[in-house]
Amino acid sequence: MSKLLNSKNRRLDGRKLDELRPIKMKVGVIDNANGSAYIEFGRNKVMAAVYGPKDVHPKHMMKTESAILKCRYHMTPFSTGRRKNPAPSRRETEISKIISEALEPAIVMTDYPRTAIHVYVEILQSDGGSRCAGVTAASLALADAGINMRDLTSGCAAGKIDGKVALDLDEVEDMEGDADLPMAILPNLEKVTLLQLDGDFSHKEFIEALKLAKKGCLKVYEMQRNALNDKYFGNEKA
Amino acid sequence: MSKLLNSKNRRLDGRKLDELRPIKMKVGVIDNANGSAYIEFGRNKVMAAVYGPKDVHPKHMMKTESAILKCRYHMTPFSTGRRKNPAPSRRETEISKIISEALEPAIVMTDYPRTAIHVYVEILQSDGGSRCAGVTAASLALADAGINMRDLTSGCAAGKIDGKVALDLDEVEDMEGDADLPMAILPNLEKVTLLQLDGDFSHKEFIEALKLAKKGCLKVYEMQRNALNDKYFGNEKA
Amino acid sequence: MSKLLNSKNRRLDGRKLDELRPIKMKVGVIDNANGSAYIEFGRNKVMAAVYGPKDVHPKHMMKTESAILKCRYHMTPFSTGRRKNPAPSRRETEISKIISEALEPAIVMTDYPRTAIHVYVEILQSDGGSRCAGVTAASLALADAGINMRDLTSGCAAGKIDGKVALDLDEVEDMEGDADLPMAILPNLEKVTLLQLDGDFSHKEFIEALKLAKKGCLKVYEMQRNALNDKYFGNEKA
Amino acid sequence: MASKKSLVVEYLKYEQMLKEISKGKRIDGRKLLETRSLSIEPGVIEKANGSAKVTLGNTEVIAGIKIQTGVPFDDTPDKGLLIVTSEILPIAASWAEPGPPNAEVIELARVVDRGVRESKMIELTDLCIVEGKKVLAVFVDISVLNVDGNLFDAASYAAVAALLTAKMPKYKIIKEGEIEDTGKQIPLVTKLIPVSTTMALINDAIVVDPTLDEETVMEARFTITTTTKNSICAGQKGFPGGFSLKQIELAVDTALKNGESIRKKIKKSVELAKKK
Amino acid sequence: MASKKSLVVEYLKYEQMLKEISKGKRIDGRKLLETRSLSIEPGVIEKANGSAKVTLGNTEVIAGIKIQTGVPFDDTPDKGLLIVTSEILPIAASWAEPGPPNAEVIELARVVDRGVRESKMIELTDLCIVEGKKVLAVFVDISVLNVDGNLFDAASYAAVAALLTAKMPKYKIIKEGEIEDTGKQIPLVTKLIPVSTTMALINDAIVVDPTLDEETVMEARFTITTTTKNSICAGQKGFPGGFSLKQIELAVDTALKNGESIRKKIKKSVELAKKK
Amino acid sequence: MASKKSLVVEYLKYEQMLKEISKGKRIDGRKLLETRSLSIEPGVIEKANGSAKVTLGNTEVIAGIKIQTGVPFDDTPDKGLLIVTSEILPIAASWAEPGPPNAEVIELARVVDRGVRESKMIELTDLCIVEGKKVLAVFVDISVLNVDGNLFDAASYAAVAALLTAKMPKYKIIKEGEIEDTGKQIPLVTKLIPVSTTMALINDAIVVDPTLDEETVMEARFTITTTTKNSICAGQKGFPGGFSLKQIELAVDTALKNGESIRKKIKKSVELAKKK
Repeated sequence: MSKLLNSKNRRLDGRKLDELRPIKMKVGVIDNANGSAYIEFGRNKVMAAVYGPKDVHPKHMMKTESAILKCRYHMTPFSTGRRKNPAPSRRETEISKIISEALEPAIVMTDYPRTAIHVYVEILQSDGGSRCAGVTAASLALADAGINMRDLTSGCAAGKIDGKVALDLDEVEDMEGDADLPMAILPNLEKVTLLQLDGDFSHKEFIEALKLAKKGCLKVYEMQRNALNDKYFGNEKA
Repeated sequence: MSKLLNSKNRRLDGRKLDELRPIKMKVGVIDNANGSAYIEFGRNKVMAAVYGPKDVHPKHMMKTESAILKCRYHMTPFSTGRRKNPAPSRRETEISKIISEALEPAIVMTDYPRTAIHVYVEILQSDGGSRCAGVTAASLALADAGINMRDLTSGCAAGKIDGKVALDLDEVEDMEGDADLPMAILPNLEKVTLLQLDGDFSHKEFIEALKLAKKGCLKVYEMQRNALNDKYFGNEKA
Repeated sequence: MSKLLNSKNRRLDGRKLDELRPIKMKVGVIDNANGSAYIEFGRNKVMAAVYGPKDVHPKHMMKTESAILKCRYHMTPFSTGRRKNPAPSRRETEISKIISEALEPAIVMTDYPRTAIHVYVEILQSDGGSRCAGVTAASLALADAGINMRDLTSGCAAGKIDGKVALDLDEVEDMEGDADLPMAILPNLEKVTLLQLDGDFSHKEFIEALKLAKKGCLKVYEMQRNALNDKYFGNEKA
Repeated sequence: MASKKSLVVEYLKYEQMLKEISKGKRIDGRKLLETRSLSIEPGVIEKANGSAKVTLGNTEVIAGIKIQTGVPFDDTPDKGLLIVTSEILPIAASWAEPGPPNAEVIELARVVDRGVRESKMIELTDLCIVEGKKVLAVFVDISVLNVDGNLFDAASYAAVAALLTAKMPKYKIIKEGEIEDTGKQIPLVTKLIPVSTTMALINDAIVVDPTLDEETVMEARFTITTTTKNSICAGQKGFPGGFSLKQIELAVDTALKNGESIRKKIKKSVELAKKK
Repeated sequence: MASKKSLVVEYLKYEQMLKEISKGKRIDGRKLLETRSLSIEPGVIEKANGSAKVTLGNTEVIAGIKIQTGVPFDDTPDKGLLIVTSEILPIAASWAEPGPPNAEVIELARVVDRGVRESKMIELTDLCIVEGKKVLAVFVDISVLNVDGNLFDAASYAAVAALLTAKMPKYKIIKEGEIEDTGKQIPLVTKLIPVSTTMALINDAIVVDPTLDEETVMEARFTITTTTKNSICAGQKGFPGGFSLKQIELAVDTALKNGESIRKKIKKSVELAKKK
Repeated sequence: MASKKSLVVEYLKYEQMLKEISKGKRIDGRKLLETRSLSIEPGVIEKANGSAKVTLGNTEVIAGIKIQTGVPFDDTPDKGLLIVTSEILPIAASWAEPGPPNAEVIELARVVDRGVRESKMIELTDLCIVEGKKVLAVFVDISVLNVDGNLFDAASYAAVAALLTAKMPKYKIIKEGEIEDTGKQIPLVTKLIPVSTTMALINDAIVVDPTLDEETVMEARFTITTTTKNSICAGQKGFPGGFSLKQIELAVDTALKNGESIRKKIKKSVELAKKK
């Protein structure tokens, strides 16, 4: 019987059920990029960069009334437990798509007609929750690139381990646990723009997890604001 | 010693040497397509659809004096005994080419300059003779799409089993038999537009098989006409 | 202990340390090509052909002030000890690049603006030193195509076997030896345009090998001149 | 997109669609949370280990099952393999191009896969023959024959009905490491029945089982797969729009309710097919 | 297509070609059913297990054979493998691009393969080493060096001559499942010699061994492979035109006759090569 | 190329760069044979078997090591595998496109590979577990994070530092042919330390460790990898220009000297990392 919680409902790494892993964020980390950010979300290490708005290739993908968003979520071969084959996996293709769809509603796409905005998310190390860390980093990179945005996109998962709803599962909890619910929201517009689910939730647990994930996203949003302030207004915290 | 014929020259499924398998044809089966048809040729189940005439991509393939014909013969992964790998096989590439070349002489290509006509043949279940079933279905789909045609293309194979020339081999007969001669003709123009051969024929047997295959094609042609009449003039047979 | 030299410093095939393998060259061997050449360099058998100057595809690769050079070094599946997989290998991609870069400085690229010059090197049989044989054949093919050139490119390797610096290693010497230094030069411009190295050289040995390789290249250059004379001035040697 | 209609007609239709939805109705006469007519026909591909053709409105899909021996993954030596692929056949729509699957098609296969896998419909340890060496691989290959919206649900129902009627080869172990196909076929053991429900967000309203026309104007999509009237096993939000928490709660309620009704239809079609 | 000629010259030549053919002649002086000069040189690639260079008019082709161990297919555990590939090397024509083979090149390889395979020239069961585990794989790789029409026949003759002179490694079984290369080479056993004859339909006439110019104007192509003066083992019609039954009968007669004559040439070249 | 600068500024900078170099200086203040600031940080990816991040001026690279079991090549049954790959991540430059590696990136991986392999830094026979059946495969995967010239050296230093700190799984043989992972990690044994030095030829002068701006105007590039102050193990000339013999001799002298100094830095960073 897997035991991810001790008698006091503490998790293997000592966290409470509603506690996030330690998170670090830094904006402006890639010299060549128009915007970039680095996040550590527990042991996840993620770099995101934005290039653009720039010309669209191939031409027929250009939209006359708005920008197009091209997003790639990619794992380096050394980022996973077993080495990841460098060829793009179906999983990466799917996550690229949903991250793109989670970011787009936050961007004022019509401000950049006939252009492409390229968002690249690189997972340098993954440990459960890399898509939420990735979408969060990507949103910071977009802001850093000076792209007009209505809101940030802030990501965080909730899940279920040993029968209890818990925030921000790590890899072991994701593998051995009961369910996972990765989510991302636009905190001010109050919209859920990324939502996936796998595992086994009762109706009640699902609602509980949904609300817990939202709380997590809001905490992540605070940290995103701090990270942007750190870069643009220099109020670095020691 | 394989025994595909009994003492009365009856085949494993009870057919006589010059007998076709049961054949069903239906025109107009894909709602979105410009033309379509479904055929059961024994246990072969084949769907064909036509899209076009439409714009040519990439542009440099466009012909100023006639249409171009693009044809794909494709087997679904579940259509074969062992699962077919979804990647296109060399066999499918070759058959796509010869089906295209069997259909083209029946089409008035010069009536559609600067356009492409797309013909798709999908093998849902294969059981020997799927290329002949496919070319037959494709020709019906072209007619259903209202493409100007000089003739239909009607396909049927002959072969050799247990030393005897026979019509329309099924999969077991093809594998265990001596030779196969898939063919398609333009019945009114009296042209052979598809012809392949593998196995072992004497000169005499070859000529015999050729003539038998032609008879099969003519029967298939009759059924094609009936199927078109069924759709366009409603004389459904019970 | 591998023994590539006998007591008199003779190599397995009887050559002295500074001796080339037997070399044959013939210019003008592919009827369709604008220029072509065939070389046997020991057991290496190499064919090279040039097509162009011709239109550039895709267009965006075109240079308005000069030609572009496209070079492919390719091994036929039967050219190697074990069969070579027909898919292009990373090794072939690298060698294509360095051969292209070894040829380009000899060509008056600005004489052919907005065009592409295609150079194809086909290794029909390889036996150590095929890149040097390839670049040598390619240079002859360029000359045969009438492309304006400042110089020929002449290739030859030196190496180290059983601790001694030696000219023009064959496959066994390359595999069992200590080091290899493939090189190509522009003999009149006195430039090294191809240089690679692998193995173990002391500083002194490296300088020695460098000079020996140069000597080899100059001998190859003489043979290139003869081969061109043979074709264009008919002084065939019996 | 359907190819035979003029752009003006299309535009007028979209106007009409949005107007109707704002009044709680749909242009094909359905209510917002109503699905289209559904027909499920298992057994259409006799040579496959299992198969089903699903017609959902004008959307048509075939799923075929092949069960063959394979090698387990290093980290799950006692588990069989489940591989789900999908292709929008080029016969299915004018814009469907042959070739390697694009992101939309990969997502389709992965969402169907997630529903089947996470429901634990199939116990993968049941598919082990020789631990670490030989297992059964269950291939679920989905071919879309005609596209008129909501491929996710049509593909999912076809896959599930095909699995419920699937048979697998029976192997026996002769001696250590060597196995033999007995030539017999036994039913694939299945447990819960996962049912997906896909909803579109149009003009701030949730509509169930969207048509292609509705998908063309939807802002976002949400698919929820349930296994019982109180259990959810998979979910997937798509398209560049967002849902409020309230809308997500409505969607889940709807999926649990619709799931029960579709589950009955699937069971019925499977029972009918087994009687034949 | 040859690259060095102007379009006007090409056009005039085609006119001339059609005129000559209507008079039963060809512009290179051949009769309709006459082949070009043929040279077959086995053994050109010493390091291969077998090889041959064929020159047919200006068309030049090399085939190389490699024979290596491999794993048999599940459904033919006692049979070796025959794998035929072809490439039109980019040195061979201005329009030949490097890259994965297109449909024309795949057809070329498959028609050569069919001729060899269906003739039963090689008994695949001879290539089995350990049933179900280890067999010999015979790779026939065809490289086209210069294109001037009728690649099918040139490639086929090169493949056949290379196989007739091929040697294969001799393996012995040490203990169950383990084999050892003895280092010895023994001749590949071959039986019948398949010979293909390719014909073009131009202006309703059949011409044998078409040049590239003739292929540019032909309406249809037909290749027939024979194994004796009375046996046919393979056939392939190509190009978007059609033959009458009469024309097919003429083609078969021609192929049987031409086959006998080419078969002698192949045998002679192989005998010469073996004496060396 | 850096994307944020106007063409005119670029052009003026190039003029300036050439002028400075003709005076024996460089626009970033370095001398011709001087390298940029170098930082080496091993252990940045804790879950890898080894890793290092290298910053060389503004160029940033991470190398990660994974060591897993694999199958040896037929012709080297007693040797483990070394596989080096590289990718210029699309975050690293505006022109870096995702997708299969192009010739430049393949060359980068192969030159790093050659340095490591030819230095015999790793004894591949140490990686054999069961001869002919099971060996360890050492994957060195290089990800470029930011491009500002001289990727060859940055990638090489990252790969070498990652290997020097790598640990590998310890296997034991249970019975013939069957192995078991003990769960323990032991250090990868390494010997000599290969150090590459890359030089650019600009205006007939050799400059060490070129920036991206310098690479944009260089005529040729030369990389030399040394293992001691008197041993050279690998070399690679690139770009369409040529060197005189004199220049090559200068380059080799420089590489041997620079190699010693970089080798010390690598050793120091590795020792520091091991103490942590």
